[in-house]
Amino acid sequence: MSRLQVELPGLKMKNPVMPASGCFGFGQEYAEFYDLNKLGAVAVKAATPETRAGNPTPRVAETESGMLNAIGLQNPGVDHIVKNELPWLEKFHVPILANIAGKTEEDYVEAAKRISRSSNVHAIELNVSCPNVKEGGLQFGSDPGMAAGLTKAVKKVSEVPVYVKLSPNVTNITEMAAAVEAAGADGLSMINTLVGMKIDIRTGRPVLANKTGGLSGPAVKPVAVRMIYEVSQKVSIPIIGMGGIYTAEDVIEFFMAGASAVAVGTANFSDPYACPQIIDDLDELLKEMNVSNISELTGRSWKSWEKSLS
Amino acid sequence: MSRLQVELPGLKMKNPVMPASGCFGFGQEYAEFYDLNKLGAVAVKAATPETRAGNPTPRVAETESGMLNAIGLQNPGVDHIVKNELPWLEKFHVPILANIAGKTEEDYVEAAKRISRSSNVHAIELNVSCPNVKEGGLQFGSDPGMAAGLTKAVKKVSEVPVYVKLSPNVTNITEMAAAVEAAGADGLSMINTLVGMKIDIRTGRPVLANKTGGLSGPAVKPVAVRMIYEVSQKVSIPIIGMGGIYTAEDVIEFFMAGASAVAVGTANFSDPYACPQIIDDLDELLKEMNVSNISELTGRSWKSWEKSLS
Amino acid sequence: MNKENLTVLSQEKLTSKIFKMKLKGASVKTMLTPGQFVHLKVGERHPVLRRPISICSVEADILTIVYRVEGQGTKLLNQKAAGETVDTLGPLGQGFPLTEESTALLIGGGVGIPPLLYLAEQLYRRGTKVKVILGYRKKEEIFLEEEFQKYGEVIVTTEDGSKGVKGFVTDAIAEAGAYDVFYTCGPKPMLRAVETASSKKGYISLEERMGCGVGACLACVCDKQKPFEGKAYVKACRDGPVFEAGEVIV
Amino acid sequence: MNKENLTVLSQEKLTSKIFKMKLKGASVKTMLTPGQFVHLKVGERHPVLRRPISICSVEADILTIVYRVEGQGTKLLNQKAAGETVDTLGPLGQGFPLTEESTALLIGGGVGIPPLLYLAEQLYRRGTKVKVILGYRKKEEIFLEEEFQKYGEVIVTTEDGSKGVKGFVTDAIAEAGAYDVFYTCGPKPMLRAVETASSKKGYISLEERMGCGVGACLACVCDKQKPFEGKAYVKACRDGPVFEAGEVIV
Ligand SMILES: Cc1cc2nc3c(=O)[nH]c(=O)nc-3n(C[C@H](O)[C@H](O)[C@H](O)COP(=O)(O)OP(=O)(O)OC[C@H]3O[C@@H](n4cnc5c(N)ncnc54)[C@H](O)[C@@H]3O)c2cc1C
Ligand SMILES: Cc1cc2nc3c(=O)[nH]c(=O)nc-3n(C[C@H](O)[C@H](O)[C@H](O)COP(=O)(O)OP(=O)(O)OC[C@H]3O[C@@H](n4cnc5c(N)ncnc54)[C@H](O)[C@@H]3O)c2cc1C
Ligand SMILES: Cc1cc2nc3c(=O)[nH]c(=O)nc-3n(C[C@H](O)[C@H](O)[C@H](O)COP(=O)(O)O)c2cc1C
Ligand SMILES: Cc1cc2nc3c(=O)[nH]c(=O)nc-3n(C[C@H](O)[C@H](O)[C@H](O)COP(=O)(O)O)c2cc1C
Ligand code: FES
Ligand code: FES
Repeated sequence: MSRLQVELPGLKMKNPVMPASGCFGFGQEYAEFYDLNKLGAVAVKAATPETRAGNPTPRVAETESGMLNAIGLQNPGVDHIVKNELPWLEKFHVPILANIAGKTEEDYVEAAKRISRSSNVHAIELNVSCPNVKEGGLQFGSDPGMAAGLTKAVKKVSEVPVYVKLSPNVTNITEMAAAVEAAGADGLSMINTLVGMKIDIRTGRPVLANKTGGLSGPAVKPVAVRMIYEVSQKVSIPIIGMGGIYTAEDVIEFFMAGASAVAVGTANFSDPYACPQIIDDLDELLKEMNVSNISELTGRSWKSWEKSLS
Repeated sequence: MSRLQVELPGLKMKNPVMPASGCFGFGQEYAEFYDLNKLGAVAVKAATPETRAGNPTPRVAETESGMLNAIGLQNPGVDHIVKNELPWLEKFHVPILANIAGKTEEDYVEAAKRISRSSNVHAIELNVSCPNVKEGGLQFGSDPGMAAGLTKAVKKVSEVPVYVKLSPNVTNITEMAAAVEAAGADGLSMINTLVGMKIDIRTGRPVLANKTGGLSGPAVKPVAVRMIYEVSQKVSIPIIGMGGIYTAEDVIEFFMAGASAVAVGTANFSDPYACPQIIDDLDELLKEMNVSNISELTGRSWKSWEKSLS
Repeated sequence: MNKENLTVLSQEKLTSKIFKMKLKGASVKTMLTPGQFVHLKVGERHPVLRRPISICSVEADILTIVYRVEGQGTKLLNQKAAGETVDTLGPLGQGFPLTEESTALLIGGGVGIPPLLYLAEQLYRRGTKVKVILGYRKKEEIFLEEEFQKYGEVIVTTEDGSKGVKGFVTDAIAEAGAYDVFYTCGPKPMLRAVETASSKKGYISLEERMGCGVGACLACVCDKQKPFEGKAYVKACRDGPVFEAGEVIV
Repeated sequence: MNKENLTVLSQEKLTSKIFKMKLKGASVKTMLTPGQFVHLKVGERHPVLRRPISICSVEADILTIVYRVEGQGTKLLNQKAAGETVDTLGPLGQGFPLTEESTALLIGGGVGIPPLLYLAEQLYRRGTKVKVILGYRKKEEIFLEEEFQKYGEVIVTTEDGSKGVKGFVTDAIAEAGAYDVFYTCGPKPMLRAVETASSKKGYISLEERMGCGVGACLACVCDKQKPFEGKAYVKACRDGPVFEAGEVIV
């Protein structure tokens, strides 16, 4: 087994790095920069049962060490995705984590049912935490009972393992994690974006047409690391960690906090080669650190171990 | 009335800028850099009834566009503060906002009773949101009922107006704000720090001895702006806004979001002259913007108004 | 699509806020189409997002851009000295199609002017007659006027009337006389006004806030006037920034 | 306390990671006490915190610092070219008291070595006999050795024995012979070892992570061995970084 290889429910990955949902489309664009076979997995853009037009523009705003987005789950609908987007990804030997969203439980169930049957979808990611849509999303993400109910319903119809993507905009994320674990979730993705806002002082109005948006990028990394640190000590399902990852060092930090794989979002916008670069650097760094497989590092910050690393 | 002058319950300020609690000690250090009369007010370091030794070091860690702190409310106790620290500030014509904390309701009541009698304490700030202490703090800050109860109890004994400092680490900050308003709070301070963590990948351990710490600085500004935007539309008591303010433009942004005054924390560490610099720049900026008094801008982002600013 | 650290050759101040910058590198040779843009990373770690800037002209492996210092990003760009490098992604997007018509009217306002220069040059080389309207706020803010004069007749408009026609670019369209096709780039209100003022075929170049710049994040979508083959939107960064007038809702 | 943009005069590489930097400005003339430090802002907006660096030597209005490139901040410091400026706050803290004793032993390890140079110079000028032990990991990492030789006898220790005494600084104390007072600066384990190994009066300089650097935030507190006048702690940035050996818990 290579240093980088990891295995999570449904996802046999040659390395632990995948682009994060919504930051990589369905892969076509970044395939012009590098061979997608390089990636550990691909988390594709959220699918809803129906076509969604998303929010008006401007949809992004820059902040210090971060960005706000309010795309609003724009997507052509799950059937179109299954028919026209996913097949293109079949030529790569890379498992797909299919992100789904909806307004109602039925929406999620419908999307899950249809997308989990795609031959290259290896797992589903329930986006119960999108801060940029008026209904659904965020409620499921802040009420443990609702999140658990949703997880159960989706588990019933999904043909592949189910990850629940948690929102950081809650008082107690551990409670949310425990609830969806008990309801049968196979893994967790965390964190989605923090709700934020930027105001253009020249106009006096919020920069984003949607007013609020989701904060991502290096600014949120400390919050992500803290939440993964807390949750990983309380659940036994694996965590896909994300939130501000830009470097191989960041990946190690997320593993030490408690992640078993990671996703890279905003960094793709700074550098289209972010993912392959991180993967190459990670291999080097693990070699230097004398780590034979990266999964040894999962939870290192809270597990006791014989000797320190250096 | 000057462009900068604002009046909040208990706090008649010549300008809306005060250093934030915990980032300015009791003023002595920064008085070596400039005349404290320059400031709109001073929020002093949290006082608890008893002496507190705080957390072990390291107590700070740097993050992208931010920092984590876990001071742990170290302070010599309210009596010592009243006797030895506050009198020194009497020579300045600057109202003091006295931050208090505790483990139990009785602690807060005790601290409020004693400190509110100091002649130059013009208002009290209830720190119900310190993420760095094991008991008290955070619970009061995340349960609307407890926060309301505490506010009522403190209001009963305080001889000066009471501000409640809200935690951003909650699912619904508006609910918290409404609860303390109903309980009699005269104003709100927001936001305190976001709970975060940084891991040193060389040792595999959290950098902070306390493991987690409070995230402050420009990184959190979008979260603060969003929360003030939401809360200010639902309450009618004034808000002292804070979280990542570094420039006069930031101050305007906080006012437009809904603040009536602001506090500056982390920026003091980057530049000891941060507060007077911001105050000077703010005056210039308001002149350029043709604003006759800054309070006209409060809530500008959500209020409708005749014409845009430029 | 290329990513390369282009070397700064020079920075030249054109007006109080507008600068001309020359950058050199192998990938510049692929920047063939006017209206395309480059996406610049102006700092190592900060800011997080790249900055879209139009290709203003290309000579062999030397790219010229003309930019206005606005906020943090363009300020950092402005601080780059000769010899330093700028991480440049490009050419990106779809540029202006070169017309077969005999007379083209180019209408630019503010920082929408730079991409039209490369277009003017290419049209001129093909023998198309080039007419140009350049809109500024006032005399002191005029830039690139002389460069355009090499390729055709130039009418300048200023909002305060301090030079040329007083008013907006649309106030000069009549004066420009007959043309077969128009090309325009500038702020949205100007684009709308030009679309309304002209009944001819034309192309507009849109400014939208961008995330990725390559078509993956859906930050920059514009609604189409009429959905085509089920698609109701286009991406400014990939399907644009240039669209046929009337194709998208400006 | 001053804040001034000092001008970079030079950067010199001493070892693969250690650099010597000279900075010039009026406030340097107030940097009189060895063991004090300056707090440097190494970028305009990023990073957020300043970096504490010891005063290594002062000549008129020229400050010399010697630093190791560790992380983001020192990397940015290293990128400053001659002519650029560094926002410098200082001198900060309490430095080494100059002893009246006749022989002083200075013990430094790693980046704890630089502040001892300014001390050595001042002690030497007062006629105190100076003995120095400098600890490094290996031969290639030795720096400032010659500068110290101007002021007294220098013993070098290396962990791998590639030069001088093999081992840690404490392994060389016996060899240094008699002394009346010691001064030490370096990593905490070294400070503890020196405190244990010596029964003489001494001064230690502590490294703590800092927030404000001026005494306002309580980031850098150290517990006192014995509370004095009710105070159980001291602030490394303001009451230190130099303390009498035994005063604080290292
Ligand atoms: C396709 C395209 C081509 C462009 N070509 C040029 C050019 O040739 N010359 C020129 O001066 N300007 C051009 N612009 C505008 C230029 O991108 C912005 O002025 C610049 O991004 C501002 O960055 P800043 O950091 O200085 O400002 P800030 O306000 O600090 O930027 C904050 C964020 O908003 C974005 N932003 C701000 N203004 C604009 C805008 N007008 N359009 C899109 N995003 C914006 C920035 O990219 C950044 O993400 C072009 C824009 C687009 C979309
Ligand atoms: C009083 C004092 C004097 C010092 N004098 C020198 C000197 O003369 N030469 C020298 O090379 N180094 C000195 N140091 C250590 C120097 O401050 C750190 O190496 C430097 O801050 C590292 O910054 P960085 O951005 O490169 O590393 P990073 O690890 O990226 O820094 C992250 C954060 O941790 C802090 N930090 C990291 N290491 C240390 C440390 N060892 N001590 C305190 N804070 C740290 C940084 O200041 C910053 O806030 C001194 C430290 C103190 C407290
Ligand atoms: C432009 C953009 C679009 C996003 N769209 C989605 C989405 O459709 N579904 C989802 O679960 N998360 C979405 N996210 C959240 C990311 O997947 C990720 O959780 C978050 O950005 C934090 O990671 P980062 O800091 O590396 O970007 C989006 C983020 C961005 C920036
Ligand atoms: C070192 C440090 C100590 C703090 N101590 C306190 C405190 O004692 N009481 C309190 O209410 N807030 C405390 N805070 C929070 C600040 O008052 C402020 O709410 C927060 O830092 C956000 O503002 P900023 O981003 O401008 O720093 C502290 C913050 C820092 C960085
Ligand atoms: S900017 Fe990302 S799709 Fe256009
Ligand atoms: S660093 Fe703030 S008190 Fe010492």
